[in-house]
Amino acid sequence: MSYWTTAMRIVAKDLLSEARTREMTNAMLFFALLVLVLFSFSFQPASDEERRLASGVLWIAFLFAGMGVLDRSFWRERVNDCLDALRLTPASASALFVGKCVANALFLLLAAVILVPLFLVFFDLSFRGDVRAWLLVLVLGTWGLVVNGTFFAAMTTNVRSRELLLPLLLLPISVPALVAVVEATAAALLGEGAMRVWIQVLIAFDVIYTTLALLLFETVVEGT
Amino acid sequence: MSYWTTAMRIVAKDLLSEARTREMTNAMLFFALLVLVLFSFSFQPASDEERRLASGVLWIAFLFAGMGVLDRSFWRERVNDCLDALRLTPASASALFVGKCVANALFLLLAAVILVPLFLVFFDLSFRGDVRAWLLVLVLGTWGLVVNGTFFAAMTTNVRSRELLLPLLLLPISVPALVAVVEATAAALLGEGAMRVWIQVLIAFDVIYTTLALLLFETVVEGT
Amino acid sequence: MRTERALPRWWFGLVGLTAVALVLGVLHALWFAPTERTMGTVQRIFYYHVSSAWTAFVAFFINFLACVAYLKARHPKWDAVAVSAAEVGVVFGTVNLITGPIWAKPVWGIWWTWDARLTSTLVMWLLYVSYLLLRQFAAEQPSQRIWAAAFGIFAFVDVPIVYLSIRLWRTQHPGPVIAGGEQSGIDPRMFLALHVCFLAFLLLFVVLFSWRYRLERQRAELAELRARLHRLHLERSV
Amino acid sequence: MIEALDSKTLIFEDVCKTFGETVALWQVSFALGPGEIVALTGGNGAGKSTLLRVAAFLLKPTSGRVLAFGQPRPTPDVKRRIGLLGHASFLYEDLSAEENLKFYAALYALGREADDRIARVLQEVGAEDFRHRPVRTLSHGMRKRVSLARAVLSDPDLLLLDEPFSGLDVASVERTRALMVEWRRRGKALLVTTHQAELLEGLADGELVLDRGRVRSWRAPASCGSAVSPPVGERA
Amino acid sequence: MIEALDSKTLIFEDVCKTFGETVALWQVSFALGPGEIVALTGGNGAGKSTLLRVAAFLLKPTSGRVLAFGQPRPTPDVKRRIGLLGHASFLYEDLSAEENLKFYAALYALGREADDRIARVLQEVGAEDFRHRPVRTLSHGMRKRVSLARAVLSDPDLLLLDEPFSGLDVASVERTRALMVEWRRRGKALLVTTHQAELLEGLADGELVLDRGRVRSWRAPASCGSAVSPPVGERA
Ligand code: HEM
Ligand SMILES: Nc1ncnc2c1ncn2[C@@H]1O[C@H](COP(=O)(O)OP(=O)(O)OP(=O)(O)O)[C@@H](O)[C@H]1O
Ligand SMILES: Nc1ncnc2c1ncn2[C@@H]1O[C@H](COP(=O)(O)OP(=O)(O)OP(=O)(O)O)[C@@H](O)[C@H]1O
Ligand SMILES: [Mg+2]
Ligand SMILES: [Mg+2]
Repeated sequence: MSYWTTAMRIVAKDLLSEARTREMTNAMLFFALLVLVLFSFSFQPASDEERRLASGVLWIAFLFAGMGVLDRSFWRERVNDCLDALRLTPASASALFVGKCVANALFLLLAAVILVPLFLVFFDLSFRGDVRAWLLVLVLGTWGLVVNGTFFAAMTTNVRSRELLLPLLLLPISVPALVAVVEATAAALLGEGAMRVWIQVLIAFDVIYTTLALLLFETVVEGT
Repeated sequence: MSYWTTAMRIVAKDLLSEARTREMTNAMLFFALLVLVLFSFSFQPASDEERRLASGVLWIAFLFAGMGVLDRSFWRERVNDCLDALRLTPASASALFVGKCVANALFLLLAAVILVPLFLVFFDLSFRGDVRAWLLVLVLGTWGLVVNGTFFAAMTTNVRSRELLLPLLLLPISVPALVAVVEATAAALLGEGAMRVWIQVLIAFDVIYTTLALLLFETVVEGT
Repeated sequence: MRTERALPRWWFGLVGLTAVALVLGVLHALWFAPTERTMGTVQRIFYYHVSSAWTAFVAFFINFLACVAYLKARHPKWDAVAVSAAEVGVVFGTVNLITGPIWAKPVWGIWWTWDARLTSTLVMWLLYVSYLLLRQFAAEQPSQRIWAAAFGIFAFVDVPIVYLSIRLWRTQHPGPVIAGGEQSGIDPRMFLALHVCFLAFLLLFVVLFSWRYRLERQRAELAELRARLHRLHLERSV
Repeated sequence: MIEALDSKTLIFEDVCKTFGETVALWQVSFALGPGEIVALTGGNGAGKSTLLRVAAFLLKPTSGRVLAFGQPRPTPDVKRRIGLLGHASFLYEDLSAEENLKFYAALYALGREADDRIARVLQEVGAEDFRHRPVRTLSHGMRKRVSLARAVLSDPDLLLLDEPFSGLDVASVERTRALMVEWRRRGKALLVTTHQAELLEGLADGELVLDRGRVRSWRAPASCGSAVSPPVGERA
Repeated sequence: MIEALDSKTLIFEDVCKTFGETVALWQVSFALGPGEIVALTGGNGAGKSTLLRVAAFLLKPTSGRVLAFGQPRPTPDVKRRIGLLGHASFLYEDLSAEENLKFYAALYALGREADDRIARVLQEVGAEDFRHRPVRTLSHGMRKRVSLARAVLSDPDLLLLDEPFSGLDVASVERTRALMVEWRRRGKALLVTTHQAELLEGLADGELVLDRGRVRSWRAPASCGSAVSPPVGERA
């Protein structure tokens, strides 16, 4: 069985579990609604300054959803010690890693599909900039977050205080990507400012960390 | 053993578990940092309009932390079916409920203690209005959210699609409280507008829903 | 594995040398260098501000190399190098982060702003604090060192960003004055003062680093002895 | 017959429990009195655990009636008198064995006797040595012992034990059997499931055999053999 | 002696495993060859499960050496040849028995023979009837059967079974014992823990008894009794 097939089996399994319980999808829907309701009281973006802020709000909602996804993603493997069972199989650790990343990225993109249109409609926003470039930003940003998140989540699964450790590691690492996506989104909403440079930052970020993660994953997981 | 002692044992047990793992405290610290970093790029509240907005941002961060607290709070009881064991004991369901509420409220207030100062310092905000009145708002608001959240979380623990149900029920119910806390916080930050009326709304909200929850809790849980 | 009990003589010589260099640095920074035209005396913090940043860069670079070496060789000494460098690096990073705002308040009128340089510096500092915390939290895990090494490599990605941030983006923070191209450049006496300070800080780094490294090795030795003792104890009780 | 039923600790009358399509219990009737041990046996998925959960009022039967201590509903007093050992351990992983018991003792309102009871049950199940270790570090059998301690903490009069021997080592099994004898002597009613019938031989007074949710056979405890109408399985 | 060791499936040399202060395994040495069934017994907390997890390379020993199929590290090929049944079920609750097995079959790279293998192991453990039900609705013993099916899915040559009989009904226990005989015939090495020694009587070729992490006694399988040095417990 090839590397990719293994990865895709992981993705299929996670999607199937999700289809059964719909845990994540619903949690995300909730987040989206919550953010919308809360902000609609105090926030009707009229000025450009406030549109910039909307981009921050959007990404914060997105990130919270993301943390939920990562959390649940590894919960699923911890119930009944399934993670141990995965380690028993001959499947390459990095294929498992890629599978988990892809599944998590899909869930996050799903979150985006729910969140973004709601945001645009409720806050009367529209993309004055390049929408397709922004979609690229979305995908690149999601991948960047997911690669690091999955790596560290896997690394810390068995640490006692992992709930602390995961964000401690993940947050500072992700800051460049976060800045880039927020700035790029602001640029897309306002139709001014450079998206190009932020896309380059994101590409660099993704390439560097994906490479590092693939190189180091086996070592880190087998070390136990 | 009196009603209150039972409730306090629940609180003590949750605090002890938390002291062992520090899961929630850390998750909250993380949320606080995340919100700060994300907003700091696009948000430097200068105008009063933006200060109003800061109150929304603060409460959204707070609410996310709160959802985490509620989620984990019942996870703890679901592992090894401990919730079943609680239902086996003669302790009154409503004492269990009060205990859970108090524990959750304490965790949320802890989140506030972390979040609020960071917010004030990093965004260069200060209370122009009555701080003590605002603290009252904080406590009342927290209680209002927690009472409903705990009620519905307990009610839906064994429902398959609880992840969907919980927010669906919780969100619309909480809207009055949310409006009140956001408006009261804006008033406290700006030093203008009436906090009094919002405090009254919150008191009414808390009294009504606490009474309802206490009256109905036993019925709802025993129904299974 | 047997560490020297007493500190080696060269180390004390190094401490003396460092002391001299630090005094020279103070003299240069406060005395020999000219006062800057627009900013006045506050500008003299510049020498410490920049030297500490550069020393931190050096420390983090050593940490990076040691992390790679550890993953390759799996020898605990590389891990000891890595943790020592990171810890001392965080100390110098802290000096940079403290002197920055002290300078900023009188010059910019605010303590802090979120431009690329300041943010990336803060993030770099946070990363290495996280690195140290990771070691602490995972202390009982068998793969603690491997994880730390992996994270060290992940973290180092931010260091070049800090350095390049004033070159890539428009920042509130002043652009490069050393090796910055055509329009940059400073008075030669300032240049000299800066380099004396930097040298003094580098020496200080070596002193602290070697001390910390020794401590780490001794700790490992102690742990090994403890384990052996525990074993003997168990063998008795069989 | 009415009088006899009145003195019973647990009575099932035509109890059915279905989960969607799955029939877990079908028209189950039997009764259990004080000082009696009834073995509940049957293959995997026969409905034993479901029956115990219904008896403990954790599950409501789809139809039929359950009476514990004469009550159809779990009043606080009834709850105090029922002890359930289930497949799940009912323990908080982050707390130590003793902390778990202290917590439950408070919920059972044991008050001042709590510490004595805890010390006693820990000693009875042989969990004293590891009372201070967090449950998450205990071995399978160690947890099982602590679970058992929790089930009998409130000194209940009706004990519902779901495979109490599985996972226990030989010494613990013997200790547990001795405990059962002791409990019976003290007038408690025991309903015990197990797949190791030999362990209950000479111990159980009656036996209820389930087969895919139906009562295959019901041997009532000798003292009151005719108290209950014959089970459906035999009528059919 | 060297040659004899070469042919062994699993070799433990002076293996110690400690968790902080707790000693789970202390200087454990033994060897297991193809076609041999070794019973691993001992009280609760003796270290049996820990030993199996070390043998499966899930835990690294604190000191000492473990060789499976001559390899000190879990290469993909070694992993494919080891099957572990643990206390935890290793199953995804939301997926059905069959979906679980399909998923693991993919990870074991069973390729085209996957469906046959799955059908076969499901039939062997007697889990065909509920193959399509989500694991979360299965009874305790039903899950255990599916777990066993998962453990033997890749037709491993070294089987590490942690209390395979507990929770199974009488018929399943017999079926499982028959399976063990069959596996031995096919040259597989089995290391089986249980607290029901009688179930392995006449089946096990050797026996390893642990006592608080130490080897209390080691009866090597008859065919190669002298191949391994006597265990520490006997030397002392
Ligand atoms: C407020 C927080 C500050 C932080 C975190 C900070 C951080 C740093 C760092 C990391 C460096 C060394 C990197 C390099 O050489 O490229 C640096 C250099 C420097 N800083 Fe700051 N700084 C701060 C504030 C200031 C202020 C207020 C000033 C002056 C107005 C200033 C002026 C300089 C100068 C002139 C350099 C040398 C640049 C070069 O030639 O490369 N910094 N700073
Ligand atoms: N929550 C549930 N949802 C759906 N079906 C269930 C549920 N709980 C039990 N069942 C089904 O009810 C039947 C009886 O299950 P039960 O757990 O009572 O069996 P058991 O006799 O205890 O078996 P075992 O010996 O394996 O423990 C089984 O078919 C099981 O799958
Ligand atoms: N993760 C862990 N952390 C701390 N201690 C542990 C851990 N796992 C096992 N132990 C301890 O190691 C010892 C051996 O445990 P193990 O689970 O191997 O026992 P066992 O022989 O399988 O017992 P049982 O028959 O109860 O299953 C016990 O004292 C146990 O508490
Ligand atoms: Mg059962
Ligand atoms: Mg075990």
